[in-house]
Amino acid sequence: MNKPNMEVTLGDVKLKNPIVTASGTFGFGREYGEFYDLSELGAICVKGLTLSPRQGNPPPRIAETPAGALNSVGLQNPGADAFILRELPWLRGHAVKVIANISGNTAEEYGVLAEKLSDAGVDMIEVNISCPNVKAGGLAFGTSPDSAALVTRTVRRHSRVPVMVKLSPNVTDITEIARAAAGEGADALSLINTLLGMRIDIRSRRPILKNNMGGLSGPAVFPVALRMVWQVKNAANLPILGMGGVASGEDAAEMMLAGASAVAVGTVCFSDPCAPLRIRRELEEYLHNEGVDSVSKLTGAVKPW
Amino acid sequence: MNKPNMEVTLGDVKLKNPIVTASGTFGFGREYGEFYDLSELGAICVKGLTLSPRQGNPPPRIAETPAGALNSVGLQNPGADAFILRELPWLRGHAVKVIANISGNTAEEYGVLAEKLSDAGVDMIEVNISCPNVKAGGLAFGTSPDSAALVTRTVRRHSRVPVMVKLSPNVTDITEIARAAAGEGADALSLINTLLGMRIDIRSRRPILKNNMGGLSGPAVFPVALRMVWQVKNAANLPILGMGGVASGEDAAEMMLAGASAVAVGTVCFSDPCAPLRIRRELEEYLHNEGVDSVSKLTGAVKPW
Amino acid sequence: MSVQRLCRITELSELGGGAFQLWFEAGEMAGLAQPGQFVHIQCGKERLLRRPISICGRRGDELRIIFDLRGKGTEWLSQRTAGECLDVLGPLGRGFRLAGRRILFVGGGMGTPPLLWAAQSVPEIAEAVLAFRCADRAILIGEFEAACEQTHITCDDGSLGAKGFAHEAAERLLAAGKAYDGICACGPRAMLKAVAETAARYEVPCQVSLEERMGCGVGACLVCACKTIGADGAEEYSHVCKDGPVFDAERVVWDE
Amino acid sequence: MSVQRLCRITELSELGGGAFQLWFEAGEMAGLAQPGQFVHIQCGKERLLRRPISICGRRGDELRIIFDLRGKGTEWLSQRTAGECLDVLGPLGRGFRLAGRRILFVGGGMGTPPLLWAAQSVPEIAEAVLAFRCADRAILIGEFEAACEQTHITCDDGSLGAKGFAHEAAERLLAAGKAYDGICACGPRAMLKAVAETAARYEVPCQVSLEERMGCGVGACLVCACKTIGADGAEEYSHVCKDGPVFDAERVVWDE
Ligand SMILES: Cc1cc2nc3c(=O)[nH]c(=O)nc-3n(C[C@H](O)[C@H](O)[C@H](O)COP(=O)(O)OP(=O)(O)OC[C@H]3O[C@@H](n4cnc5c(N)ncnc54)[C@H](O)[C@@H]3O)c2cc1C
Ligand SMILES: Cc1cc2nc3c(=O)[nH]c(=O)nc-3n(C[C@H](O)[C@H](O)[C@H](O)COP(=O)(O)OP(=O)(O)OC[C@H]3O[C@@H](n4cnc5c(N)ncnc54)[C@H](O)[C@@H]3O)c2cc1C
Ligand SMILES: Cc1cc2nc3c(=O)[nH]c(=O)nc-3n(C[C@H](O)[C@H](O)[C@H](O)COP(=O)(O)O)c2cc1C
Ligand SMILES: Cc1cc2nc3c(=O)[nH]c(=O)nc-3n(C[C@H](O)[C@H](O)[C@H](O)COP(=O)(O)O)c2cc1C
Ligand code: FES
Ligand code: FES
Repeated sequence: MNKPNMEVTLGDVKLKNPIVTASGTFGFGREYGEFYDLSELGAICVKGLTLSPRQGNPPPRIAETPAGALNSVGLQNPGADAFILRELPWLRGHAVKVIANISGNTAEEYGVLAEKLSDAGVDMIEVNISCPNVKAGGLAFGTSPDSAALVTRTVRRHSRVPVMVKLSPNVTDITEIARAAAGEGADALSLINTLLGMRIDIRSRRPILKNNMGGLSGPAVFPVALRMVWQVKNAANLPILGMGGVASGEDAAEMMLAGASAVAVGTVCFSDPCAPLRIRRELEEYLHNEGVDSVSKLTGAVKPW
Repeated sequence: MNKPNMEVTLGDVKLKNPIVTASGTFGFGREYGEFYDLSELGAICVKGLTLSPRQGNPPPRIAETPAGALNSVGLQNPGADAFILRELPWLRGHAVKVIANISGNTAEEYGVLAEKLSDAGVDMIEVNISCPNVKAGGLAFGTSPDSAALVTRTVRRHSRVPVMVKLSPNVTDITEIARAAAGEGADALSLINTLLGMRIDIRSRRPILKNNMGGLSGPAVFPVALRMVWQVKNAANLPILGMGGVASGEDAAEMMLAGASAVAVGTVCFSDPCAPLRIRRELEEYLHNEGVDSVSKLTGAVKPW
Repeated sequence: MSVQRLCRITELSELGGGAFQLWFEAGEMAGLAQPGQFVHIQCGKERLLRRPISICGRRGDELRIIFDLRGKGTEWLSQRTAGECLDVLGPLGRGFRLAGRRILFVGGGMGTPPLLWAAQSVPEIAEAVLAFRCADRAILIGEFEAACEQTHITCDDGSLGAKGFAHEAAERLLAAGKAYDGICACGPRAMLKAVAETAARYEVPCQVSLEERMGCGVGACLVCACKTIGADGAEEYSHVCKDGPVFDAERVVWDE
Repeated sequence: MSVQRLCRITELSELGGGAFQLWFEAGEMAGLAQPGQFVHIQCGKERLLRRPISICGRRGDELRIIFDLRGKGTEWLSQRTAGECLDVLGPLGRGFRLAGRRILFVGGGMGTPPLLWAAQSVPEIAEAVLAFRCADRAILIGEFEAACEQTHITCDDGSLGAKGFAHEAAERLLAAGKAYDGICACGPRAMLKAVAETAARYEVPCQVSLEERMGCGVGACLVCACKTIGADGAEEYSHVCKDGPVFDAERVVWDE
């Protein structure tokens, strides 16, 4: 058999393969770009951007958990303008799609960000309505269908490129939020963002994170992410960027079978800097062994009981 | 220093130590009772009981996940009457508190169960409004404050013994449900039940669980459980039985610092049958090293930033 | 009774046919074990659940297991070295009842090992049918021949012994008028079902060893359910780890 | 430039004072490494995050680390044996700038090892102050004495060398009129702050090596924040793994 076709489409954006880097775990690509050629990736989703620069939360910002990690970075970033000026041109020098992840304090801010960044030439906007580490904006937008709809509508109106809405797992019914975003014209959905968690240092009796709580990611959350991808695929027939603990090609295959069109890799890069390429290779091997000629055939192909 | 005092009180029930077995992971005590003396435990929380016997869900009922497990047992149990007749007398032969975990299809069923079981002499009722593996009852009651309040009120009216309401983590805001239960006179709260999750066999393309989805437990969920215990302690000042992934004495100490008065141990018994006793011993060692003379002093002693 | 114990590995080797065999010092566990029972093994700290593997031999205080590479847990197990310790829980479950003047052991693939120890424990009355996918996958034939009065081999593709399935080989023996007091079978579920039907047709009592995914391994968590017919004739879920893994075939509900 | 590599352990031993030293074959990593940089080590499959440890020596293509038992990761590391392979990412971060006619290295406890290699790389101009909690915790004194022009020891409880803290010993030297072109300090944060203040008072440029909990170790995840004063004079969060671990003390905001 020939090499399987690895091309996928995510909300009208063509990716040469389904492996995407998860926002916030990959900076703007420069660091991991020293380990391998970024054009080997399907897409790069950059660190969450806001209108003004943000300092982020005080350290410690990370705590280890069983098969996972909590973080409370709090959207530290240089602001969208600095990104457009200093990072985007460099990224554009690589043959890889660029997804801008945006967070606003108000629906209007989301709109402004979408307009700026799509004008500046990113390939896709990922709307973060699910960051657990910031007070204004973030998670608050992602836990009610009404505000999710409002933000989606605003971004959709201001963006010239496809819009993907990133959902929070910290909700009773994620399909409700997914349907709200779909109803306002989202081109794709991405999930999951982190689960709210906590750790305490039992000697100092202090939370390990200075922010007390943080967002859980890594393999620990994989089964929750997979379940939500499957539920959302059944509820809103939009392309999905699936993420949450993907650590191997087999995990990526599982995500796609559950309904994802592409798969983002985040926390696991911390232990294996070349994880995205390894996962792509393992996924190719799986397709080869199973005799599947095109990776996109996996999407939603699970056969529930 | 003398041995630390391990006694705790959980909703007016005195436990000789804070280590409890989590419902559904410990049967009715007979099996693990062959490995050690059950009177070494603080309390035994028995397998979830229903009015009529239940067969449970078809197998496979378990799937492994990173640092966790999904289960879809579906409340297989012989029914409350059979429990009272065949299991309770045997359990009462041990110097250990017995907590009956109950699930109903309607609020009335919860009431009948509470009456039967408290009349039969259990020490406490744990009201399961959070089982993700059954269609009627279970989770549905635990995701809305109104139905949580209704069930709590009904059980409270019918029970002669303290009532503990077991909360689901599959909600947007667990404090809302906690306050609803507290408002209707719950004597204690227990959390967390399992997080809804899924796994897929990538060769057969079938969900591993015959029920498609199941409940995630084990160390993977520990940071989520800890966060919720802390949130609930701050929102509703009731005694808490904390659980979810506790695997060591240090984890138990963390749970108590976050706000738990006692700690339940579940999934980790599958890998270490003597885990509850090991955890109790490790907790004692921690108290000794820290110079804490009474375990109950840990409860809620975290100092948030 | 069962115990949890750190058990030193005394021998680990490839058996051919893709299978590995492992001997370990089992202490008091060895004396307690019966053919058909299993052990529940922790396969590395990074895997939460133990793996159930049938016990298939004993020498002194050592026990033997034989296993296939199925996934990450058995792969980890195959990479141990003699001298290392395993965290083992066992012996667990109900084994074979072995009595009568002649017992036919019918094993398929990785189902053959537990039957070997069963046959070795009643050598005078043991006869075996061993079924493999192909000659390359055959294991333990010499040891069965040494233990049994007679050993019949069959392969799906005819590459060794007769061509065909286990239940067909068993049926040939029954059809030829051989009398057995019991059949003990272990192997893939489809094979067990076919053997059980054959045994029922010839009215020979049949015991089968079932597999199911497990949690606790001791009967406390109820995850290892298999549908059976209860004392009252109604269908119910029994549990492979405690009520089994060996069940009377007539009680098993095959088509769940 | 940094690489990820499986590195064979060539030596692992207890150093006394509760510390362990480990040498590993680092291949091309060895040539790239500079004093003050660190490696990021995977400590067992059951731990998701790597552990940052300073590089504190080189011989040929081997690198050396010295570490304390802090928690599960360092415990795991201390239980390896020579011949095993470690998954190492490195060298990472910015090390010390070492130039001038005389540099004072001020190390506290487990902060001393990285300074040793720094001193060894400029032996003619190196002078050291080593501070320990007590004599039992003292490490590397002989090696410092061999590498430096002068080595001053101080202990919190006076059980070895002078009694007192690192910055007090440094201050005595400065007050006695000794001239240094720079101070390089590594140790607990409180010590670093005191040394930095002392250095500032005597107007000696000071570099400090900071610690923070890490994720990626390469600058991509932004978790290892430490507050510094930026080029524009405003406070900002820099990142220990990429902008550090060595910072100019005057840029560090000590009271976050
Ligand atoms: C009573 C009993 C006796 C067994 N005896 C043997 C034996 O003697 N030799 C042998 O090679 N195999 C035997 N098996 C099957 C063996 O348990 C599985 O091959 C093994 O658990 C696979 O683990 P893994 O990590 O390699 O595979 P993975 O697929 O990675 O395992 C993932 C999870 O699924 C479970 N699982 C996967 N397949 C099975 C299965 N067939 N049965 C039960 N759980 C499974 C694992 O235990 C684990 O929890 C027996 C099973 C049972 C129930
Ligand atoms: C740049 C740098 C260089 C270091 N050099 C050395 C050295 O040469 N020798 C030495 O003994 N130690 C050094 N440390 C500290 C070392 O990283 C920690 O002792 C180690 O990570 C503890 O891991 P653990 O699993 O044993 O402890 P645990 O407390 O179980 O670790 C839990 C988590 O917290 C992190 N963590 C805990 N303490 C620290 C800490 N002080 N700094 C950063 N992360 C921490 C761990 O990495 C892990 O993610 C250095 C730290 C940094 C940032
Ligand atoms: C350190 C860190 C920073 C993150 N920052 C962002 C962010 O800026 N915007 C966002 O949408 N998600 C952010 N996330 C969430 C990830 O993009 C991803 O949704 C999540 O980590 C789950 O995937 P994983 O388990 O593969 O890491 C961050 C995650 C981590 C670990
Ligand atoms: C196999 C299994 C069966 C369970 N059955 C019940 C049950 O009957 N009633 C209930 O309230 N919780 C049940 N639970 C949930 C546990 O009591 C507990 O809330 C959860 O597993 C988290 O704790 P752990 O991580 O220590 O296992 C079950 C959990 C498992 C793993
Ligand atoms: S595995 Fe727990 S009951 Fe069988
Ligand atoms: S650890 Fe990721 S930026 Fe420093």
